[in-house]
Amino acid sequence: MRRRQMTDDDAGAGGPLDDGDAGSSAPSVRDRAFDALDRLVAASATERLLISGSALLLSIAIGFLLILAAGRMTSCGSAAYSLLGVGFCYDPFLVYDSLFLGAFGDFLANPLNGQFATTVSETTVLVFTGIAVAVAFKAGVFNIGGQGQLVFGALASALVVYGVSGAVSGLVGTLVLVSVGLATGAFVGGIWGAIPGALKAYADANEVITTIMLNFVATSFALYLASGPFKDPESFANQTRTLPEFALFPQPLFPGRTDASLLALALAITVAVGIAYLLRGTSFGYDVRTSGIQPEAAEYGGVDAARTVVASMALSGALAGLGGAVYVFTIAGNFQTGVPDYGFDGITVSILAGNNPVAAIAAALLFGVLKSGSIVVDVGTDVPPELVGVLRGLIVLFVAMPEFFRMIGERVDVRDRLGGSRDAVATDGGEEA
Amino acid sequence: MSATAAVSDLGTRARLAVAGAAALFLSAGALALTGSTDVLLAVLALLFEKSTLAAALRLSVPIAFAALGGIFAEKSGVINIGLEGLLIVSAFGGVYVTSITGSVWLGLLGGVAVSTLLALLFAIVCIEFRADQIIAGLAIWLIALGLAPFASTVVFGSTNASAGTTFPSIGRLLANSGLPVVSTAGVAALDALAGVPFFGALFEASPMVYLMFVAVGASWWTLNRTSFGRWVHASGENPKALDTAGVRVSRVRYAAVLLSGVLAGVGGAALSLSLGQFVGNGPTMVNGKGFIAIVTYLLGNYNPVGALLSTLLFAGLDALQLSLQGQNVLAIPRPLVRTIPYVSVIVVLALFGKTRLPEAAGEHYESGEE
Amino acid sequence: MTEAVRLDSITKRFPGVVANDDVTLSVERGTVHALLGENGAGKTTLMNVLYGLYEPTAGDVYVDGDGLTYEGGEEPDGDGDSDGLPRIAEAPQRFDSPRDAIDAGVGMIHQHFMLVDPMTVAENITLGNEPRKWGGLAVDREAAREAVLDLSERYGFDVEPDATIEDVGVGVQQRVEILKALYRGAEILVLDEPTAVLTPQEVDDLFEVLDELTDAGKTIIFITHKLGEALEAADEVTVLRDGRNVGSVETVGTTREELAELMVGREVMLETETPPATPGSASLVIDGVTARDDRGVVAVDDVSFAVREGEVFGIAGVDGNGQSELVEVVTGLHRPAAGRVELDGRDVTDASRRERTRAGMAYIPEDRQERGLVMDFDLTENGVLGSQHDAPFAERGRLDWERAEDRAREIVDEYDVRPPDAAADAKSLSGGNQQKFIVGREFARDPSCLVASHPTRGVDIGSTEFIHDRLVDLRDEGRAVLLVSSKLDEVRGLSDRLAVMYRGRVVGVVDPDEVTEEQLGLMMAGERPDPLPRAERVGDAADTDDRKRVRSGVASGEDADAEATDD
Amino acid sequence: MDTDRFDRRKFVKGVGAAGLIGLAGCTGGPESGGSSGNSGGSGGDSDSDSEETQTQTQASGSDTTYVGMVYATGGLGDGSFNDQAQTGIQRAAEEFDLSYDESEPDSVSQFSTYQTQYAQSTDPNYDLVSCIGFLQADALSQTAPDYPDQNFMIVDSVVDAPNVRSYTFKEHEGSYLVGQLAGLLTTQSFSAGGSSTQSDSTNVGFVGGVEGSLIKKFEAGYIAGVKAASDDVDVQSTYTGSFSDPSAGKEAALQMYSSGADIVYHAAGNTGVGVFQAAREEGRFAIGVDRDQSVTTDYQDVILASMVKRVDTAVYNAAKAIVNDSFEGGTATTLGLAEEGVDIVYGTELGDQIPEDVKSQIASARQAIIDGDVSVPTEPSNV
Repeated sequence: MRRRQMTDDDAGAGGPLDDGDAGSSAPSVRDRAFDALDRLVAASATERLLISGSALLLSIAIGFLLILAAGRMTSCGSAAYSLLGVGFCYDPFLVYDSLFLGAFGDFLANPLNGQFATTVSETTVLVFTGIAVAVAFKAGVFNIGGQGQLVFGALASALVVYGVSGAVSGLVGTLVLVSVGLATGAFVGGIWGAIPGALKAYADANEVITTIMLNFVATSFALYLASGPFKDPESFANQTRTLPEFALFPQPLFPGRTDASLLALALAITVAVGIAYLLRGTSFGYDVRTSGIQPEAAEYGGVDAARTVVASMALSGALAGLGGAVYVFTIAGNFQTGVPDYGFDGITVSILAGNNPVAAIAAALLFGVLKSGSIVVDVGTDVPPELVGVLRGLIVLFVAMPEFFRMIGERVDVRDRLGGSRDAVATDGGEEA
Repeated sequence: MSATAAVSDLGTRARLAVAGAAALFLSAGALALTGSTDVLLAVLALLFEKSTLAAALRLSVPIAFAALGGIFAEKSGVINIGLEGLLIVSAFGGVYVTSITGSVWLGLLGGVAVSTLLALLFAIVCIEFRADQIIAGLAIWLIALGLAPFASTVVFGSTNASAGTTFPSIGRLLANSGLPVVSTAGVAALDALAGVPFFGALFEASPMVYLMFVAVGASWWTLNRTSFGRWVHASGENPKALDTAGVRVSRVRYAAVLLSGVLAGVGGAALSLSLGQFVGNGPTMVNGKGFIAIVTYLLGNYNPVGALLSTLLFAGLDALQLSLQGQNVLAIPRPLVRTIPYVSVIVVLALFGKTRLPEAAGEHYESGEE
Repeated sequence: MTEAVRLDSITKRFPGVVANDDVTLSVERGTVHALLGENGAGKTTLMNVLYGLYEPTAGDVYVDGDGLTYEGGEEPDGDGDSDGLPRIAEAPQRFDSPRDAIDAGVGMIHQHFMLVDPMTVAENITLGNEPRKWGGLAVDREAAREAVLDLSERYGFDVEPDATIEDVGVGVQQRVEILKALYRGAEILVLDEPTAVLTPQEVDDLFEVLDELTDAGKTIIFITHKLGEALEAADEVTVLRDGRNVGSVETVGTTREELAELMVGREVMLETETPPATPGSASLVIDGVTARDDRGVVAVDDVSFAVREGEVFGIAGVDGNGQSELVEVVTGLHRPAAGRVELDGRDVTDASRRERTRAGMAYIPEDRQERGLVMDFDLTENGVLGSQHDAPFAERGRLDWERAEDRAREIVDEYDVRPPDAAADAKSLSGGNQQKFIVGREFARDPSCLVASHPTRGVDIGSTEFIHDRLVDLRDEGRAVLLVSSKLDEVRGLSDRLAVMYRGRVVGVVDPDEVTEEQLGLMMAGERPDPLPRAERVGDAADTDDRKRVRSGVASGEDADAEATDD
Repeated sequence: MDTDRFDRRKFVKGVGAAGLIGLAGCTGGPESGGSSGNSGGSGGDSDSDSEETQTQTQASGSDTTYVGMVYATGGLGDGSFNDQAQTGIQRAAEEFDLSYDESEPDSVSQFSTYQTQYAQSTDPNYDLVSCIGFLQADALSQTAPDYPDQNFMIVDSVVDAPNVRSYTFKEHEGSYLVGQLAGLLTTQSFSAGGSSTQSDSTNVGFVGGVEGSLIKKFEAGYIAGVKAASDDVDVQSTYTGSFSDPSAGKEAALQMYSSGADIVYHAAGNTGVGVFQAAREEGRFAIGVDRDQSVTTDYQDVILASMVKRVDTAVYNAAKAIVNDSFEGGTATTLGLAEEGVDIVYGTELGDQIPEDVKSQIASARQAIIDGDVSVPTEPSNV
């Protein structure tokens, strides 16, 4: 266990150095050591941000090269971009311009433009799946099953709301239906999430595998329901009946759009902040975090490990299911098979956010921009939009290796002159996962 | 030979036996729900069709190779959850190189090369830069998921690509081998053996199926009988013991992860080149096979032979699922029939979840670290 | 005599810490040299430098290493060497890795054995130097077996080459480690705290082995913090303090006191004095507890005793004889296979950790960094651990962080935790300070019963004394204390009654003031010396007529089997 | 043309390899002054893309017609549906002063964004947005009213808006004909190209992609055709659950062949390639879908015939109408056998060897459907 290094008996920091009369230069050395550690601790949040930012920049830089390389591999009439006298078929600046600015549309002229609406709606769902994954991560469980939980949440809420929608109407109807729908989505997603939780807690089944398998099962099952018993008879598509307009999330600010709701985004942000509070400010959250980073200590502290795993997976599934319900009430308007990979994207969101629910809002915005922008890239340039997928992978890769950035940082770090080893610096490495 | 010795490892054998029984029991239970012994008999008949075994063998190839790769990496202490990604890039690489050179064998090498390169990246990130292995593996998957269709679009103009050719059959290989006796006698013998019910499938399989058997045997030998295998084992169980014994842990881990790249590369290229096609839409043609591979080697308790058997179990269920649909044996909607292999995996995992991971799996090791 | 090892002005720095400060050390060939010092004095670091695990910041290493290496599979040529008069290297050597050190003839037996548990003895011994056949395509397992049998015969070891490491005892594992080094042609053997996990008898065996080895011309350096062992086994002792060499002395003509002073840097009281106890009624009752460990092996075998209010009940024994499992059963971390645990008259056998904490049980765990503290949490958060659902910190599921911070500050002040900062992460504290914080937190529960498991393991002397004093204070307040420690001095000094565990059973309960070290040693090896200096029976001291007191009397050494069934 | 294209693709790929090794290599990249670049396209789109690239840089203002293509989620290179649509727009681009941009959404929820992107684009200003696939219907029924001045077309579904031209097809009718072909051939001894039917079994198969009403039309027509040929023929149906899983397609088909099927028809996009592969390995036959797959794939030795669905005609006609200013928004056309929207096309290699009496029976069935004498079901359960 590398976290023990700093205090290991012979690594030097313990023992006699605490003795008042050690009499050598040790106290000052020790003080400096603590100073350095203090700074490190204080810096960890900033550092996290720096690492995420650097990961993003580095990925963009590699993507830049990739675009150039792709531009050499294809052929075209005239160079779209030239560098050092070499022509390239794709212009990386144009691509990034389309990707990042395209996602905001003509924001200055009309902040409520359609492309920005897409960005908002994608971001909203990603906040939910992002915090879903983050909650599980915090409890030390890796929930790859967000997709399945989202699919079931979406399907259930679409069905239930359609079933109830005959009974109510108008603004009251909207209130009732949206709340019922959200509750249903959360409930069903929660159940579906609790299954791998229980399998892990009571049968020791690796959750990475069970959640992946359950994704396949959920997708197939949803296909069966949406193509069979609950199929919209009017449509060729495997989908449930379209929900009436009043059953959808109100979208006061995007006239003419049914898919983007700032209210839904506000709900997502509220939930994210709420989850952050839950984790930090409640006994349950304390249990979750403790069992996530140090299960033995949690057990010592009276945390019921099995129950916490199940509870946090249920919560995680509920959040993903909530995301599914929001997807239905904003983007889709019904349940249709072929739900986009929000669940998987949630993993990247959570990783980029360092599993912090509030930071997940920013990370979700980034991936919302990427998703929305990739469409602009596809339409506006010749560069295959799969590029965005590569960027996503690279970002995750770099975020996974904070040590890389620390090592770069160390090169210019004076503190390091004190000693030659990087062991001590690593003590807070990989704390979350 | 090696197989018998390996299976004599009681733990593994018992696990697999019970796992197989459980899968059968599960299927039987599902059938009981539909309420007919005719159905049960029909299913059993299908299960012992030669074509089911043939399909299981073919479907096993990419999974088994990836699983072998996963065993090496994880036994050495590096959990390689990026197998899926390695399969994806090698599936594309195989098609790409084949389409340039016109040779599937060069294509196979190309797929292996691409996959090994990506595995190298993974190894550097995990070993040199102490990345969290799970997240890095996930990143490898995501990168491959973007990169392969990206490259395919750049080179072929679409996320789907055709190699134009596929692996020759083993019979053709023999016939073209240029060895007069071998080619004629071999082909005749194969033809005769292929006529055997059920097991005949073993004698008319793709060369990749035979390569899979060879790879399983070789992997078993490497892990259990060579120094390198010992080192891999020690590196995953107690890296410090290996380090203090004078073997560089990081080198062993590099070798093991690269080996996982090579093996997964064979699997991925075999997948695409047996069809002459790369399909890069959505989850790509690999479609979770890398993750299934992880399940199979966990179930096989890190034993290559065990992994092969559990791969065959899964692939067999998948093959069975397809024939159940075709022959309309079950009165269950088709999308649900398709979930049989996945549900079985979950049940089996729940029953035998207690896989003992190598002690140091997932942990970074650096020489000199206390 | 020739020099086998010379370390010249070694300095080793870690970020912010100097672990070795200009240490010079010279070891004669064919002798046993003890490296003595407290925990954290830099002994292991120094030896890791010698073994190539660490690169020294400054200083040179010289090792007598000519012609010592040989390829795996061949026989070692240890015996003949003394005539060849190998000389110490002229130029300083540079060991970049253990491999270099091994090649130079240095072998190291670490405190935590460097063995691969699921592999066999022979596989472990030959690891990294496997004899091969078929052009390297296979390990020659027969040759490996032969080599191992050969070696163990030569040095009078008794090991079974095909046994799996996890199935053999600690003593055997240690021999395997030594064989591993010998197999690699080690002329110089470094043993890091080799006796920590051994019974006194096993220690004697080890020392005999060391004699055999030096007779065969090997050089031994052994690291210890135990004065007695250094004096007994070594020819020469070098004392390290604060990373510096404070003196080397021949064992002939030196005294314990002299060495102790060198070690600690001031005169120390080797004995803790405790005022007599005034025990009350039984608080914690262990009744016929049997428990299995994770592998299903019986680790605690029908143990019964009672801890009374106002007494420290000590449990001594070599590590791994069931103490850990017993403590976990008592504290609710481990479910017993049979038996009952009662706390203040209440059956808590099936109670969870949380319920036991609420019922007044505090627990200082054996491993502070795994269990006792969440290393990535700050002290405020750690101060809540175990009480996160209870008043005053929690109210209807909400945590009151202000109160938590106040509590952490109180602990920090009262227990002199440094740095005095409730916002510091637990991992940034030294081991002693971490332990003090845990002690403070558990005491702040105002427990009726405290279970303390190795409360001073790896803790510096100052903190140890402090923690000892607090334990006695708690006892004097009339609380029950169950103390488990493998440090004999500690349990003897603090306990009012002392039980010795061996292989999951309580061998006997004795009066720590009466019992001799030799008797304890025998008990720790599973034997019952006669006559046994019994502790007073609980039934005699406190009110009579209570079933469980009779039972605890049973545990104190009378005919356990006859009465244990009487329920 | 074909060989020429192939060579250049080889060249481009070789360049790609070079590009991977050394980015700054002097090969590939922009060709000086040339207009024959090829930024992609598997189906002979040699020139169009580069023109389109120029479109991006030139100011609009000429009379060029711009078309935005939003493909179905299977993406290009599926060898059937999307590629067929692409053929149509390529033909239009060759014949008219027309330029187009292509996009391949990968999920249903993206359709509306893609449609909107084209609709609101001003550089260039798209004259027509072609929406390929019924899954776009919901999105389009919301997008179209928002952009009343933008012309849209949709294939495989009807969107009721004045600016949308809808085309649907009677896939079941065409499938009926290939079903009859399969039914007739399996009952006799037939061999062609290295494949033959098994004389002792009368058994055919159908491999579908994802279950859905559209694919079921193929299945229903096919089964009806088979049964019309002979009541004794069994039809096995399997869905792989994916349009892009050729290995599942191959396994499904192999299962069918080994259990006696002689001919397998697929409506599974890329998954279908596996069906052809299986047919070749087993020495049996297959039937292609959407386009003449004996031309567009390398499996002419096993493809008896294909059920073509003239998505290309629909796309071409709509584009042509825009060019000629005769676009009729708000109308829906259903293209069946009578309208030549669907048909059976015999394989280039095997077609000649199919007995004439079989062909004439199929021809008369075709006529019967056109005349309304035979009504083909659209649901497998109604067969």
